[in-house]
Amino acid sequence: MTEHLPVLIIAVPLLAAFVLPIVRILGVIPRDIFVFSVFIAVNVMLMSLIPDICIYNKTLHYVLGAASPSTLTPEGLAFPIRIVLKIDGFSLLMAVFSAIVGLVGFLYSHKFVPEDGRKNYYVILLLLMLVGMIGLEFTNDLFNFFVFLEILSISCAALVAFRTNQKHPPYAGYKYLLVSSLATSFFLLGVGLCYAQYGSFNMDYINRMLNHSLLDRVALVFMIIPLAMKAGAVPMHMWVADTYSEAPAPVTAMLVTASQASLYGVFRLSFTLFGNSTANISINYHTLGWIIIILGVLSMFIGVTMALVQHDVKRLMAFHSVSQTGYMLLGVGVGIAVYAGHDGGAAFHQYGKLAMTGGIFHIINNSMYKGLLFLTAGVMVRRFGTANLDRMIGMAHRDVFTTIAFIVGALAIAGIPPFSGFASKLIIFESVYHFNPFLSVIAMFVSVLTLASFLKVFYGAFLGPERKDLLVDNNPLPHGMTAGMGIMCLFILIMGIAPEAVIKYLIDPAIAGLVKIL
Amino acid sequence: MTDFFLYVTVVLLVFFGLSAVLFKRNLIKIVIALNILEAGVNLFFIVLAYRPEGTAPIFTLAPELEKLRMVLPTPQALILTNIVIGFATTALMLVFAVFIYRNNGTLDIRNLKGVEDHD
Amino acid sequence: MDFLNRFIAQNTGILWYPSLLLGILIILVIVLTVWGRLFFRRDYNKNSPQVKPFNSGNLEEIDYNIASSNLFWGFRKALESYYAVMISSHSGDLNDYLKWLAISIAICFLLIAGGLL
Amino acid sequence: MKLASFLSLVLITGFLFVAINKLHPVGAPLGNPDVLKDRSSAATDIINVNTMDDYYLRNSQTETGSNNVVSSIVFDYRGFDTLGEATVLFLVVTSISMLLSLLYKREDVDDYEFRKPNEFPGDVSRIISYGSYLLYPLIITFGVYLVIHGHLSPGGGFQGGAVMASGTALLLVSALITRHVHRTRRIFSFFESLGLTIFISMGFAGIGTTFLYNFLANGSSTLFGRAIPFGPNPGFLNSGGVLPVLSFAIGVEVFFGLSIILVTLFHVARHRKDME
Amino acid sequence: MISSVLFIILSAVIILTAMLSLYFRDLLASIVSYAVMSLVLTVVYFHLDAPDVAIAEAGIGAALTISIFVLTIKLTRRREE
Repeated sequence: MTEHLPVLIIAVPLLAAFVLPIVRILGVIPRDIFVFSVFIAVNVMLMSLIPDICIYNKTLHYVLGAASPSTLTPEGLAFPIRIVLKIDGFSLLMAVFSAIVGLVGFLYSHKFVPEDGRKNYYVILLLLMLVGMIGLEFTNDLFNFFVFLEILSISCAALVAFRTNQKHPPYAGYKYLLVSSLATSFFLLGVGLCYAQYGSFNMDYINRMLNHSLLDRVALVFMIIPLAMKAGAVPMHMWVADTYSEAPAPVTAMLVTASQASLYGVFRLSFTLFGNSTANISINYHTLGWIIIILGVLSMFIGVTMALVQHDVKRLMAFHSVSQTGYMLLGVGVGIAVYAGHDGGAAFHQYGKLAMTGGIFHIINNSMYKGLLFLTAGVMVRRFGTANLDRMIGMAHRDVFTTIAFIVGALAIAGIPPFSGFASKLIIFESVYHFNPFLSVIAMFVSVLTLASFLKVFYGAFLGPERKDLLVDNNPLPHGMTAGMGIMCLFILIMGIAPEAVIKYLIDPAIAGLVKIL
Repeated sequence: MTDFFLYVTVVLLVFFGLSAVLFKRNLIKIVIALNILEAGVNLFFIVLAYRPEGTAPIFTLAPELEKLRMVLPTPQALILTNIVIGFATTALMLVFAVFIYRNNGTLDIRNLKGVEDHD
Repeated sequence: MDFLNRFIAQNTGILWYPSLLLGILIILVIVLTVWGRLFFRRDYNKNSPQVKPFNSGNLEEIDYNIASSNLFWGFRKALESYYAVMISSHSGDLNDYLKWLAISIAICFLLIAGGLL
Repeated sequence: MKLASFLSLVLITGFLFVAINKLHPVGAPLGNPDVLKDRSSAATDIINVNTMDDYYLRNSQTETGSNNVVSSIVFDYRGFDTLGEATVLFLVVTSISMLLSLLYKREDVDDYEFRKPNEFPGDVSRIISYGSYLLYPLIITFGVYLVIHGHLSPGGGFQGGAVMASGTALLLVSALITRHVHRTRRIFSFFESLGLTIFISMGFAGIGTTFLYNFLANGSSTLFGRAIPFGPNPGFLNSGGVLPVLSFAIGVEVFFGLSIILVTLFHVARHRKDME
Repeated sequence: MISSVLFIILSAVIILTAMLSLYFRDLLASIVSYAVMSLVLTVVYFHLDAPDVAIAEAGIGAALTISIFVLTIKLTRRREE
């Protein structure tokens, strides 16, 4: 049964989502137990894949509907004809952490979302968002990537607009869906151009047959820039702030991982589809690397400077996720820029590979501490009824656990040693310094501003005297919310204490999967 | 040369769809523009698959095997999926437009700030 | 010597074990608190007027808490022109958001496909 | 700033047009140009196999047992896309019923007394409501025909379901079923998830070899197992293997899903009109 | 040769109705012209030897999209302000 695991990870939550409208007749408790067991099953299945992919560096292929799961191409043909799921280090890494954030999101929203008639639909959409993320990271087929990108976008848009009776959430949902469907239409145009030239949708086959004509470069741009928009790179990042601040807190925590799934798409396309370092490349890899670096640096700076002046705590954290995306783009952009340098990859081995390690490690850290911060923001909004920082004061007196969770998240995002943000930021600073010292200086300055803005939130919401009049609801936190935040703190601490183990067992196989080592 | 004009149609549809999304003010008009963009992308795939002297890829009652030429089937299979996805996105965006009108009373982008960016 | 340490050791010359650092940090914190508890300001007691902030003259109870939003008002005022541009471009107008997608795609076309670079 | 966005629009369409022209000589065969240098005939003659499409045209009848190559691709070769597609539709139906359930509150539905069709003051004339009595069965039979003959003639689950859903739209417009419209939603959502579970359980049924494997096709003695020869043939109903079952499941799901969207939106619109 | 003349006419009609659909200020009129474009697109798909896509475009693209647009306009406003 184990060679069927790749498709089971996608099909089991899908079956659960389809059956849920019928299961809900049994009542609320059986439904919650059913969905919780599905989330746990997905996590367990993904964790069981870690040994043979990350330690023995295998890549799993699964051909859907063929006579046997691993017959990639039928006899005597050079091209695959069915949809192939390919799991290598990078996709498994992203899928594992998406599943963890999914589980935490479901735990958190157990009591956070009121139990009216809409909770069944909310849970279905949560499951399908998880399916969209994991499916996106497992397929090796371009059109299947488009379909899962569409599933992810629609479920995120519907969940963003969950509170339709308030003034702004429907407009935020509209913005998210407009941005996503425009991006997916452009992506489909790029897929059409690729298919027209090579007759197949399989990324590995197209990569083998690539001859870098003008058409491929047009297809490259049509595919990568819309995905960078969905990931929140700067010039196209403005929808991030409006959308994250209107969504309920657990949904925002999963939205961060959803935009990281499209960031995975950017890196997967620029490496597996368009990247072969050996051939004489007419796609100037240096240009592509520099474009991603500029996007990254702009994201970092504009994200954090805009965050510093915000009054709304969720908008502040949304701008921070834009600036953290900038770090990842910077890290991996440096890797791309030196990936196919004419010096035979010496620069790549010296610091390019390290920059990519830092970038990808930062993706994982960001999904952890950014999710935690949004969950604490959910507690703040629930306590004070408003997200405006000026009307929050003295929360530390009551919710000691939330305060500790916020401190862990804020120090991790600023990159303070014992927490996981420090390891990945240190690697990014060191390796980018070799590439271009000025970029590293900007990265450090932005890191300082990050700490400054979270100090502002800590001072505003947690410190100060205990004022009963500002308080909206004072009953203790339900266990689901504390359990969710606890899991996130646990992961941040573990990855902070032992970063070398995480790098050796999780990040290096991911780099091996992405980059065909020279 | 028969389908050169259809490629021109594809490019024009994409151009009009995109320019309307960027310049039009009404939310429902933007949804129509998005549908026009999707129609352009669908037409691109089908014109890609067209072969002048081919027939439809269906073997029931098709001409005999020697003279049988067929059009490419894969883009048509994908466009089936893309039409339904386009419809699904349109339906959801229109429901959002209904709620925007219900809560804010207007459908025009200029009056719908949607964000009190007080600084 | 695992990966990160080999890297750090080469450049900065100090051995860097996070678990070790954490241990030292905890010990330091414990020592400091115990020392502080014993020897710092012995004459402090909790519920005396010492706790009240010195309101320099006006005696009635005022709400002295500075609103958190103008914590960095200096930074905000210094970059006034930068923030004017930034706030106006984040104004929630959908057409302004999406025109940046068109502009970025056009620039990338010129850079990558147009062969400028 | 308007000029910059307009200029970039012109640039995007210009590059797209240049790329399309560089695509391949219009009407020429597909695939890597230097691989297919010697291709004389523009269209894919069904004998030698150079690209994926040639393979589909050459082998779809023997492997999936269906005459309609497009349906064999939609339901067998790329069945995972169709599963994703059915998820997208299910997703939109759930989110629309989630969002609109606020306007669809139980209590204001019950006290909302229904009127018989012919009492509507000037809403719908007698001709339309009785005309739709005649038209509705025809639409439903045409939809069912499309679903059942999906693997023989052009059509399939999506098109058949959409045609039947336009039948529901006709009923809504001609105000025939307003009397029971709010009770239908629960039944429709049950059938929709039933269709979807049939589809995905057919996928799981093939898990012995691989997910979505066509275990009924070509020679298996079951209902749809008849093996069909390569080349044009008059089309046999029990030949598609898994295809007719999947097409039926998708037809059920699309029909009931789209009917839920139409019924919910119509009910909210009708309810609001009466409030004014 | 007739097919290339036919394609020219149909392409012109598609482009015209698309422009009209975006030009009208009355949303109902723009939806009707979008429906005309969708139907002409169905004819084009039929002549491009894609019958499956023609039925899907007619069934979903023309019939159901238009009914959803009309229901939305009923719930919001008709003229574009």
